[in-house]
Amino acid sequence: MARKDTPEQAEFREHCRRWLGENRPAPPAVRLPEMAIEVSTEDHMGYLSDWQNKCWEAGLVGSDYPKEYGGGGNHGFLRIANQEMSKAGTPFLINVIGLGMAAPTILHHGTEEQKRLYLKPLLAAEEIWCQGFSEPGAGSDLASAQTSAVRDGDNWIINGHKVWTSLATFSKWMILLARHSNDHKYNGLTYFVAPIADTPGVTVRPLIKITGGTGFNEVLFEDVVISDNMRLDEIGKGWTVAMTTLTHERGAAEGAGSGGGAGVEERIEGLVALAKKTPRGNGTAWDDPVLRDRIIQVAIRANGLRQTMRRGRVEGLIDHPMRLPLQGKVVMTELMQDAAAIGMEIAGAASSLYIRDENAPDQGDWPLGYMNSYGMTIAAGTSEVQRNILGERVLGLAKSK
Amino acid sequence: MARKDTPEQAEFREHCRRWLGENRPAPPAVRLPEMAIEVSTEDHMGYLSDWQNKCWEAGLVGSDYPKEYGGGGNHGFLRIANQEMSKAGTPFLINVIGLGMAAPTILHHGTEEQKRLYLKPLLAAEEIWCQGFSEPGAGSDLASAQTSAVRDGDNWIINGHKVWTSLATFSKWMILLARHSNDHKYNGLTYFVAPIADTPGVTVRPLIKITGGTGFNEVLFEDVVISDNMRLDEIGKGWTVAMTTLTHERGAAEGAGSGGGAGVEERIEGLVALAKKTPRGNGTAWDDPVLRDRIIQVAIRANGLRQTMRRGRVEGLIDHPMRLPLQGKVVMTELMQDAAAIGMEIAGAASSLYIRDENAPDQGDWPLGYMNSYGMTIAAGTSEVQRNILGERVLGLAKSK
Amino acid sequence: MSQPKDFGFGEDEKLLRDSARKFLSDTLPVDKLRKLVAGDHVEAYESAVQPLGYDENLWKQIVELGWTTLAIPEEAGGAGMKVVAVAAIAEEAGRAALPSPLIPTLIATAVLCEAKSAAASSALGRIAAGEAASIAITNAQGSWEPTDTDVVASQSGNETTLSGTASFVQDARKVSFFVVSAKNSSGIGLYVVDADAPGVTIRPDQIVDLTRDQARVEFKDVVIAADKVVATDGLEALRRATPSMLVIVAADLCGAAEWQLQTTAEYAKVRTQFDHPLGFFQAVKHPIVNAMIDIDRAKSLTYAAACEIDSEQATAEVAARMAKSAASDAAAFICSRSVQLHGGIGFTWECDVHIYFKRQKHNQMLYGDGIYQRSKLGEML
Amino acid sequence: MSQPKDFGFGEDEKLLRDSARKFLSDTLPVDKLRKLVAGDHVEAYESAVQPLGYDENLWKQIVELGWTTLAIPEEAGGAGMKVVAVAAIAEEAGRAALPSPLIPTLIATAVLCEAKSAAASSALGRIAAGEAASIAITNAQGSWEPTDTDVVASQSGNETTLSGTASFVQDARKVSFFVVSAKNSSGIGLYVVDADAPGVTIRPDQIVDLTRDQARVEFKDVVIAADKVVATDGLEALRRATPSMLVIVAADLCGAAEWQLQTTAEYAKVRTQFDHPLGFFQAVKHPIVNAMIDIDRAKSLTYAAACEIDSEQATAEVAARMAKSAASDAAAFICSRSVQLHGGIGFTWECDVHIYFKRQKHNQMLYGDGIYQRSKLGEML
Repeated sequence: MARKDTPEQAEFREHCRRWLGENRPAPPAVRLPEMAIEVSTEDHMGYLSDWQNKCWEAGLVGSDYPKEYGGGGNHGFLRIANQEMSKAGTPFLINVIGLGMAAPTILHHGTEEQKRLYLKPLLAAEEIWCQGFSEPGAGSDLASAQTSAVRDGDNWIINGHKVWTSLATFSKWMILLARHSNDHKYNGLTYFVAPIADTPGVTVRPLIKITGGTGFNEVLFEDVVISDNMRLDEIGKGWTVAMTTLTHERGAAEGAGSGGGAGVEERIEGLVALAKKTPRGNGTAWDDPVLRDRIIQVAIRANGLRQTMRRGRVEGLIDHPMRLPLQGKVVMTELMQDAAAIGMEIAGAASSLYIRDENAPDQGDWPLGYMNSYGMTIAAGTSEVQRNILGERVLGLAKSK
Repeated sequence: MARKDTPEQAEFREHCRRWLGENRPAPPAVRLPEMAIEVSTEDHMGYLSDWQNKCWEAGLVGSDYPKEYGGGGNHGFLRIANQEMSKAGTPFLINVIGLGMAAPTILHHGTEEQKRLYLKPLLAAEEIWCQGFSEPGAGSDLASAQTSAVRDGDNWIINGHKVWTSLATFSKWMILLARHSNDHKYNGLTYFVAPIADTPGVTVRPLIKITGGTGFNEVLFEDVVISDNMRLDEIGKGWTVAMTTLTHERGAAEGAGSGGGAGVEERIEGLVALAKKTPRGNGTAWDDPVLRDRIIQVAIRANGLRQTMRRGRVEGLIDHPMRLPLQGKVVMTELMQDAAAIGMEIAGAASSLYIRDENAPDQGDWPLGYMNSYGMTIAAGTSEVQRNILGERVLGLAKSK
Repeated sequence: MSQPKDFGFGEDEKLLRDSARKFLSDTLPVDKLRKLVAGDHVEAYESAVQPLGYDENLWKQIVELGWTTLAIPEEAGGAGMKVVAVAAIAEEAGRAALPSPLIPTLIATAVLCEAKSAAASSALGRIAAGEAASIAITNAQGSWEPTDTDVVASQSGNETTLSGTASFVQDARKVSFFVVSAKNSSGIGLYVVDADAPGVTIRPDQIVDLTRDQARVEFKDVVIAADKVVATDGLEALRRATPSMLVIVAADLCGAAEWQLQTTAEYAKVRTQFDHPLGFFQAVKHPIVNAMIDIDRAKSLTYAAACEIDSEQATAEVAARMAKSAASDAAAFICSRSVQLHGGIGFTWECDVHIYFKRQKHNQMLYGDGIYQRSKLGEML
Repeated sequence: MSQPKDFGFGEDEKLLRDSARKFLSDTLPVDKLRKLVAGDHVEAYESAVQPLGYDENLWKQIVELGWTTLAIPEEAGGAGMKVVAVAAIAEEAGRAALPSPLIPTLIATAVLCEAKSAAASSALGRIAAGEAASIAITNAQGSWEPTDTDVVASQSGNETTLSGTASFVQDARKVSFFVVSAKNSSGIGLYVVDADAPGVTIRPDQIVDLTRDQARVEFKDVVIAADKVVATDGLEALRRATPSMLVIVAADLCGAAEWQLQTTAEYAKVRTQFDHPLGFFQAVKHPIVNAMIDIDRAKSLTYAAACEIDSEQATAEVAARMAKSAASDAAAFICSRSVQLHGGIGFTWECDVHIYFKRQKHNQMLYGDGIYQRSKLGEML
């Protein structure tokens, strides 16, 4: 059954609509990237953290968090705020790792003091967060993390190398998975919130992507001292805490507060528009039945994804509680990838032209989007790992590893 | 470098051509099935064993086997005979398991007595052979065979259940993989040639295929006594001997003496012909660009397979000795499967019509062929197992099991 | 009309669906189904006329349960339920691979509902009273275009007669009347013809699918009474009914595909090779997961399309063609994998998977496969 | 002429190929390539004009080795070797992702060889003497049809002048002359235009591929001397040269794809996750195997097509389009898997796979991707 708004929720929805209608910010001088994790300039960062701050002030961010931690103290408001922001097409929320991963983890595993300390500046985008899970030797196999945390009185000494840390150059905090013991793969992990801005021993270096763009970073820890009160939950519970984080990360693929699924439908509309404007023979690429068949295949997948999200909320039409939610990430990211590949096929010769070429179709967005799509099918659990999870948790097949 | 015929080979090739031209048999009253392993009537069996016998008498079968075992005692003649039979489009050789699997295994592992006893009647199609490897619990994982062989003086007592034994109803002999010891998975296996016609304790039962057709059988052994001189190679060497058999089985997919690759090209020609004769809108299915694109995709794969077989004999253009030979089976069988599926799409509504319906396109061959294709992608090492073999033996990737 | 978020699938629909599922799993478990349709393989494929392989008693119970009258308006004696409820029932029929004239009767109902004439109401009344029906609108070439029919209606004074042959008529031997499309002076007319009317000959096809029958139905100067002329200009009714036809078959495809998925996953859990259950191997696990994703897409699109029909959206045809395309392709994939991943046993007559495989290949093509639906969509987008 | 079983790939061709492979792996190992084309990512994509990223000295050695004169007839100063030898060299260029005007020069040679005129011979002589060339025959829309050009040749008395712009000209900044197609009163003419001729402006594109350059070449009243008119009616020459053009790019695709395959397989051997090398997992192993199968098909078809051109088969165009279709699709697949299976590292600039990925995406589309080739084949079969 679809959730119906309660009277309070209906009122809040109305508030969101009105406020978003009245407060839509003017676009920035330079076009924003597609996603928060691609933001790489101070200008964009300033623009976007201002916007999130305003949204927070208006009660559209953190609406379901307790008031004492800077939230609105409501129930079921977050979903409404996200829906309305998505509909309004306002800019995405910049503190995406904070909102999607750090905040729920802190709320679930943090001490009272930690919740009071970290949540409000996070929601208000006063402090940006990043994630320190992946390492050069620990990609899909996160639990093999080797970054070490050695106890030293009331402190911990951190040494190691984290990679794929989006937003690290702008971040004050990192959620950090580290190894306090080599005796056990999983139980040897402990979870911290680590300060990384202006911290002695921390080096943040941008990683250059296949696209030539930045956005990802690597973060090196050399004898970095952090206080034991920055530990989240017990020593040895790091893997459990990380699972909380990852559960929310997967949900985040549905686009918590950041436009979300809209990206897919826009991509498909863009594909149809590209085909219709690209000359081919005496007509356009849209007149090529083979290309059109491919475009319609992805259009059907895009609509299927939308209807699956809708069905996911109809209790009577769900076969297994995790079956639809766990599909979102792999379905969306592979769809985006395939759509971009078809865009390149439509562009043909002109797919060679890149983002600074004045003749590039859609400003080079198709080759750019195609390359970027691999970030999505690799990060946050590769498509291969996602399929393991689906087979094992939903269909009950034997573990593959 | 392509092999060039020696003068002797050129003469033999000329002999083959002349003989095949002069001795092509009239077609049988009822159309032959596509493959030897589908033969299910006495009429077809008689017709085909007569044909193989004639070919043997003419020196076209067994040409490379030593004279003392009923062969021609030549070198490099087999390939020529197979090529010419394939070109001539004469009926397939019926004793396909014997020729492709039993004979090379006996030649390699048999005693002098065994070779003298078994090879000549096999080549002459006087005695038909079948294979007893698979069991209900041992499909892809052949080495887990449970059929037991218990030593009893100069004899062995066999108990067990073999499945997928093509031609078993017509066979005098079975190559049999059995377990003499449970102590070791691989070294516990021993290899026999077992008499199965009119043998006490042996029951042959036809298995009905998904198509409704027969051709496969299951063979039950209940306290069947066979002499120790029917053991091939040493006790405990069964797996090694089976590997010899399987190596030849894979090669057999290239069609030793039985038309072989021609099946693929005929399939594709049939597909184009079907599309061109199937009305669709104001034209034919061939005018549908999406269907045509699919047909041409399989046509390219078919030509690719042919050219790959050609390249496999050009030493300078081979990257790894097993890389092309090991591909043949999976590439051919999946191509046949996909082609048949496209045939059904072309036939559309009429793909529902089966082999005895007078209106069925091509006598129902497309749904029949599609269903039969799964026999090919499952038997003789499933496509999944073939891909493991390719990844492990050719590319050196870690074993998956 | 705006669309309900829950596709209009509320408590009533859930109750109906759950009870249908229970009824079918109780009365037609797969071993009973196998005996019914595949018990004797020689008879199934080798006898001159294929056996019907269906249980008339079970059919009577289904009629009594009211499944055939779901979509009939209350004024014509039906339950007047939504297409989403029809889809739910069709999905259960697919899940059970139910041999019966249920699907054709639901489709004939959709056509008759759109015709809105006295003859149509009268025919709906017959269905409401328990009769089964099937549409006869396809020509010998198997064209899915409603303009293509090989039947001609001639008018002579007040008398209408039909001549010609309708092909690919579903479950023709299980129904008591046909809704026939025929070329007439106004275009395409729709006529009710009793299966046993003089001049009607049913010529059964030999088909692959064991769970239904199919026939060419010949009409030789069949006289049509005035009260059986559903529409003299019936093309619009056929077009308006198309989304429902597609959704019903798509739902059947989804239900059967779900059975194939679960059965294959179950086999991958219990079958061990190389010291592991099959599902341990990603070459088995990942295709099954891909099949699940395909099926979920098809299911979501099917309910969305049903809901669009119910809420009278102009885009219902787009939605329905998307659903049929997705469902046809999902079925084709799980058909292929269900046999392949069952290995040797999957290739045998004794394994149940072939029964669904064959029904699905039939459904995949029926009223147009994925390529066909997408070519129609290309004209609409 | 009947076709040799070995594709005409004999001892000479093998020697040539083996020495080319050794030369490139010695002089342009992948770390050197990376420094050359991707050493500075800012420059690669952000400077106003992309750096050429090629080693002129290496190019001089290649010219001295005679790779550019392979296909030039002996009477025009070349080696007069077969297309199968050209394909072998192009495959090695692809394997090394060689940044150079080699591929365009081989293609220009194929066009000039077909033109069979004094001007063509003279231009071939220039290539034989060490100059590089590129064809300029594509319009702004990127049409691959030889009838489509945005350049016009006007005749005024004895003087021919060219005006207009050729787009998607490969390696335009590395060659000394272009073979330009232009509309004239007889249809499509072919003209030799020096890169530094008055009225010629080269406007570099910003492209994704780091291993080549591409430009629009503008012609403003460029005067063509009579001895540079390769053909006033050049359409047939372009058409006859098409199979060679396609085979050369297909061979480049195959060579680069083989590098991608081996590099990905190697990574799957050394990278460990979940206590196993990646290659243990069938979700990694099987896609790599599928890529290998695709690549082998493309390679076989490429050599077969080269051989058909050499043996002057009427079906050479069919064979060449099959080869380009298979090679484009094989490249698209291994591109996708090489990045995905390298995981996080595959997504970075520092990993070599993107250099090949980008060259391959360019090659995939060049002179038509798989869909395009198959649509042309559809007209021929």
